[in-house]
Amino acid sequence: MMGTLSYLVFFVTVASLFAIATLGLNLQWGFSGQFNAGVVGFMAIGAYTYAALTAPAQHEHVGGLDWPVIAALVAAMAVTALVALAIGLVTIRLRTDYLALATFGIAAAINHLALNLEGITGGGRGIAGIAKPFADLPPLWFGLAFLALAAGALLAVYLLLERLVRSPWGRALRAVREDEVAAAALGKDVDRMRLTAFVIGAAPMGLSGALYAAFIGYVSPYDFLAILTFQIWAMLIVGGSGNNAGAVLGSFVVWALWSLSGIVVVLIVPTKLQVQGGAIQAILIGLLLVAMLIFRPRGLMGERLHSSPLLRDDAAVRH
Amino acid sequence: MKTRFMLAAASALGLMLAGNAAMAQGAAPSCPIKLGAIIPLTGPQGPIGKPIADTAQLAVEHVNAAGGVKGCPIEMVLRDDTGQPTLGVDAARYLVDVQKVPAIVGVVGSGIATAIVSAVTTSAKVPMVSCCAVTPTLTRLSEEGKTGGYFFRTIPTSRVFAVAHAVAATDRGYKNPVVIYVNNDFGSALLRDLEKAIGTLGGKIAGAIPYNENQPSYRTEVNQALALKGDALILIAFSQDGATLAREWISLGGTQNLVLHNTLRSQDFISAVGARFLTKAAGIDNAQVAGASVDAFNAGFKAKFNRDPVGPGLHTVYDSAVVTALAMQQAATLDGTAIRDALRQVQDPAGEVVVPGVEGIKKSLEAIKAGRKVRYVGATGPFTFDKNGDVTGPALVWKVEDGKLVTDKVIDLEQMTALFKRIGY
Amino acid sequence: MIAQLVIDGLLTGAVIALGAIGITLGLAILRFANFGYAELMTVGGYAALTAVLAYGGTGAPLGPFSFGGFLAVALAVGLVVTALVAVASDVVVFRPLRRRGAGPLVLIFASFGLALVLRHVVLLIFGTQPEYYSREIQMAVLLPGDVRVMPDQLLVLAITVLALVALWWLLNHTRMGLAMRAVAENTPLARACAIDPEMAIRWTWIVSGALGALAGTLFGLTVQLRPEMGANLLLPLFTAAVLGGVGSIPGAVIGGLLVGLAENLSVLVLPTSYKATVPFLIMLACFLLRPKGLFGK
Amino acid sequence: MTTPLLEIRDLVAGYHRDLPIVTGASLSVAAAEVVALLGPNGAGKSTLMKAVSGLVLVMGGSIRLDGTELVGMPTHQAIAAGIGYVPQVQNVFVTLTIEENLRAGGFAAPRTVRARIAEAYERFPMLAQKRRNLGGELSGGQRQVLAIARALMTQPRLLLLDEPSAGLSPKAAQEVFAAVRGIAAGGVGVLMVEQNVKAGLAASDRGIVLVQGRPVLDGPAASLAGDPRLPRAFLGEQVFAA
Repeated sequence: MMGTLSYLVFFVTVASLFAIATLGLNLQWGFSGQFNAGVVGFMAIGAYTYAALTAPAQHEHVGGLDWPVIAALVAAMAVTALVALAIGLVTIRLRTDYLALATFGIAAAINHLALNLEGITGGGRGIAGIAKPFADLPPLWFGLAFLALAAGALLAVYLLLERLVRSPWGRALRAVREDEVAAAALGKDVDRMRLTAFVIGAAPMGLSGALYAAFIGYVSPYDFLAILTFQIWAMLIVGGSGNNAGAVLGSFVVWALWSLSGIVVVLIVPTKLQVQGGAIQAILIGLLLVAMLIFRPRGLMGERLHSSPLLRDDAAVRH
Repeated sequence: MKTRFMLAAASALGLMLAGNAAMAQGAAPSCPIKLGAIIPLTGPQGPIGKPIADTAQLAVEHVNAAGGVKGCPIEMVLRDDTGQPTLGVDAARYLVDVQKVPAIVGVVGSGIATAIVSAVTTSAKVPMVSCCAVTPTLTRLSEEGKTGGYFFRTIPTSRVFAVAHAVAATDRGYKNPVVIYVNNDFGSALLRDLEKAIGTLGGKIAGAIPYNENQPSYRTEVNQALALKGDALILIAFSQDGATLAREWISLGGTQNLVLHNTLRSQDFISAVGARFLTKAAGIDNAQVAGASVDAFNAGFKAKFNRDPVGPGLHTVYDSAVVTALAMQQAATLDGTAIRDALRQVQDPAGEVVVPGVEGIKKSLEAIKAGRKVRYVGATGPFTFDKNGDVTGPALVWKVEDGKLVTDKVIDLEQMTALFKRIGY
Repeated sequence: MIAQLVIDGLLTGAVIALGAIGITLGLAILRFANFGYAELMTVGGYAALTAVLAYGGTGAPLGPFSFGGFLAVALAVGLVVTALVAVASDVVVFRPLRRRGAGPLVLIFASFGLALVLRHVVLLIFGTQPEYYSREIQMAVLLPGDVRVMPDQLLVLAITVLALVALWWLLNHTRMGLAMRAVAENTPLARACAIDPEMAIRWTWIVSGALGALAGTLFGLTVQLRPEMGANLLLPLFTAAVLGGVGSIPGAVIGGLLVGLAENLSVLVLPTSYKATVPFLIMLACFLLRPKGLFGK
Repeated sequence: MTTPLLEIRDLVAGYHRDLPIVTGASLSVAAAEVVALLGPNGAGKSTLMKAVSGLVLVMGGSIRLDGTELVGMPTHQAIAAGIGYVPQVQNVFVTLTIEENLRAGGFAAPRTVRARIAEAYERFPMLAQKRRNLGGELSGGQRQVLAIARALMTQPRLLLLDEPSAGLSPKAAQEVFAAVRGIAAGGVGVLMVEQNVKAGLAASDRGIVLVQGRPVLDGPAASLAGDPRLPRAFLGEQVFAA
């Protein structure tokens, strides 16, 4: 039972880390309609910033700065937000599917940089020995303490974002999402609002990456592959975009399905056929997502704050 | 709305607990003894992962046919990491916490092995015996005491490969080989060691071109390498990319003086490239293919899969599973620390030499039970874990004759050690 | 060296161009960025492989080429199977979403999910090891200027040109082509012309599926077949389509060639390990300087 | 009046189920008759036209063309059933040539397309001259002509024109109206939305004024032009149907 508890603690910690990134994505997509297909790039920036600031010197140049954990976490968020600002200034005016392509490409480029900028990222060797908070505690206590940290961070991000989307700024943001032209006519500086949402949304992604680095103690380019972006998106869609509680719920459900389906494969598929199990797992997850989009488009929870339903059905008629 | 959230959350939790309950039923306290395995079955490393998983399963079958450990059969609990470290760590956590495996074998990707060592096995005090992770980062972590001595691997570090490549090239009189290498931790570490080794053995690398994995085509890289006009090509590449690179190199008129990495030691590679272009090719591997221990493994493999055991990681994963099983037999209790210490005890230089295969394993299990010391000489030949859990093993040079892989030369453990000294590693 | 890089760039660009046409048709007519499109290339390549395996090879090699005449039959099989898979994916996934009025981003996400499914179905059936239509290696022929080219590649170039001519004819001289162009420009007006947009959409899937199968087979012929081959080509394909301007077929072709050239020529100034980043850099530059693409309206 | 060609009864239509824009309209158009549909901005004129051609949601009522119910028919079927529709903006394909525009217009009847194109060229010689030009290269008036010619390709019995004179010079508008009269003379019923009340009524047989989604005035064009209730209706005052 202790083992199961320990695994549950681990599971909830990892899901919480994902949920933090999903909340950031929800601000970008759910509340301001920006399709960021490069979530993993922002997580990588957060993780590498944290790693570079806390890990001991290794390879040729990396590390030795020994920043305290909290300062490094804050710095990771700040650096991610800055990078997002630079990217946003370039991409903010793009139509949505181009934005998706641009961010998808940016994540790929960030991965290439991680692999090639050996002096900063350690290249393919990655960065090991990253500062883990509570590392001196016995394993189960470490797990619980880190869970508290992850859950605390999740709660803080959740509360801040909830406040933000309920503020007048948040309402204006949704107005922009629904009808850019109308919102612009009402005097809202649309580009600026979208850019702000993009940058604020990127910061939790950086935090998520940094906490992941702190949890595992090691980062490498292989941690930040495009599939992770897909996973985060799946979490948001399943949970219900435009709803912060939904984003959190979706993160837990999708991560449970993702890891659980691996366990189910172990349990029900004979060992001889298990090598095919991985493919079956991916197929099932793909089908689940598509089915979700078709049969339950608003996700498990859907959007709470109602916006004009007019545009959506208008589109339905036109098509 | 609140209720709906609670309901959904509760059902998610319920799903997980149901899974756990199902597992708990299967987890009888003593028999069978579980052995964790984490191997990529899908994703970019899937092609090499699948036969590795099959071979690990073969090792477990051999142990069970030999009577099992402490009278219990071993059950291998296999998880797919898909090449994603997050899933690798999750799999390790699950194996350690829920399945309560006392040891983990397999683990192919260096990034995944490092993440698991860093996040799970060291703190859980569960030994990991990797078959295939070659990264030097893990050696460094060991030296810094960050693995707690719970990390082992049966695959030699990149230096053994570097020496073998250098020997294969210089033996054939290549003075200016060009290197195409995979742009990752393994490739760049190997390149550094290789430059040193070839320099010592009387040659000089004409130039080295890195390539990124999973590109649609490698024509540019091949053209750049061709422009360096070396007298041979040392190809350090994984299986699929390696076939593409070798095909493009040959068809663009590159020299057929090839020195190939161990990941390309497979019939698939030969048939992908064509045996007639490989008559001058040489390759390297870390395994010793002569001697009773290797023959025993090869025979067992052939009996099961009806083909020769050629391919990366097959010999090493067999050894990682068997040596772990023997250590379990040796250890007083099935706890991680006891197994960690026992892993070295079953390599006692003064012990009775025991070998792979059902018969060999049966003998060793009985010897251990009787309290006698054993020295496991594995599918890769004799090997010994050093203080960092690394092995310096023998290596071999192979070539292709009549479309078949044959051994050209063996660099045994003594020669290897001498070469290490000469090169100054 | 430069001449070689230019030729290589054009040859890789030709396959990218074929795929990019499918993407650009999708962007113009289906109105979303189909991230699953590249998987249709994989499906097509493997469908042709299935035919080759069933026949026991491609037959005796034709002239200087690496393959025999049966590859033409296999290609036809690939075209049909892929077009069917493309239409089926529309019927099962995208049409219900369109009916519900889902935005383009939901469609994009659905295409991500579908890509995951298609890729792993291929993986499940064929395994992960690389496959070839013909294992014959052919020697490059030396052209003037110290340029080496393989006969297969020249054939690929010729087939690409033929496919483009056929596509041009289809779009400009058939009812289907007219319907597709009308829907691409102005769907409500097309409806006012009694053109059923659903029919145009179905034909778009068929045409782009067939083009994808052709690109996949040609890629398999000159490189190799792997379950992830489509996924690895996604970024260059989209770059070419965006560069050319959405909906512009000549644009997609030139975009494809430019991406191929830029990737290959980049090694003159950048280490090869950055080569894969080049399409992305082009895309970003294009977004900054000419958001509507080189040939956008 | 004989049996009307188009008969609309209690039509409720709009873009969203909860937000009807046409709120219970009844009107009719006879064969060979030109009817001007007038009214202030937002009265629902364009929405009513789109409802007839199946481009918006219909929540209630009926639309019959020669007795055939059109409600529930997808646009392309309504067109095939005898409706010709010229939208207000973007009413030609700018990336297609003139001839291709006409070909698209005749999509539902491929066998007669050749003959119809010849007819269109005869009726509008300008189109014949520019047959290989792109739609985007035409002037505003020429586009309107092309749009009407395109809508005639299926030989509709009822032609719906949404503001055919918008953005045109008075001279060009006159030419368009003349063409419309010629079409009606051939037996086609025409329902056209017009902003320009005077010119619209001058070109029509009858006028209907729509306010807040319902017709409030309906009468012969000549008498309606001088009706004092007309300007009041445009100002949104309560007026009652005669």
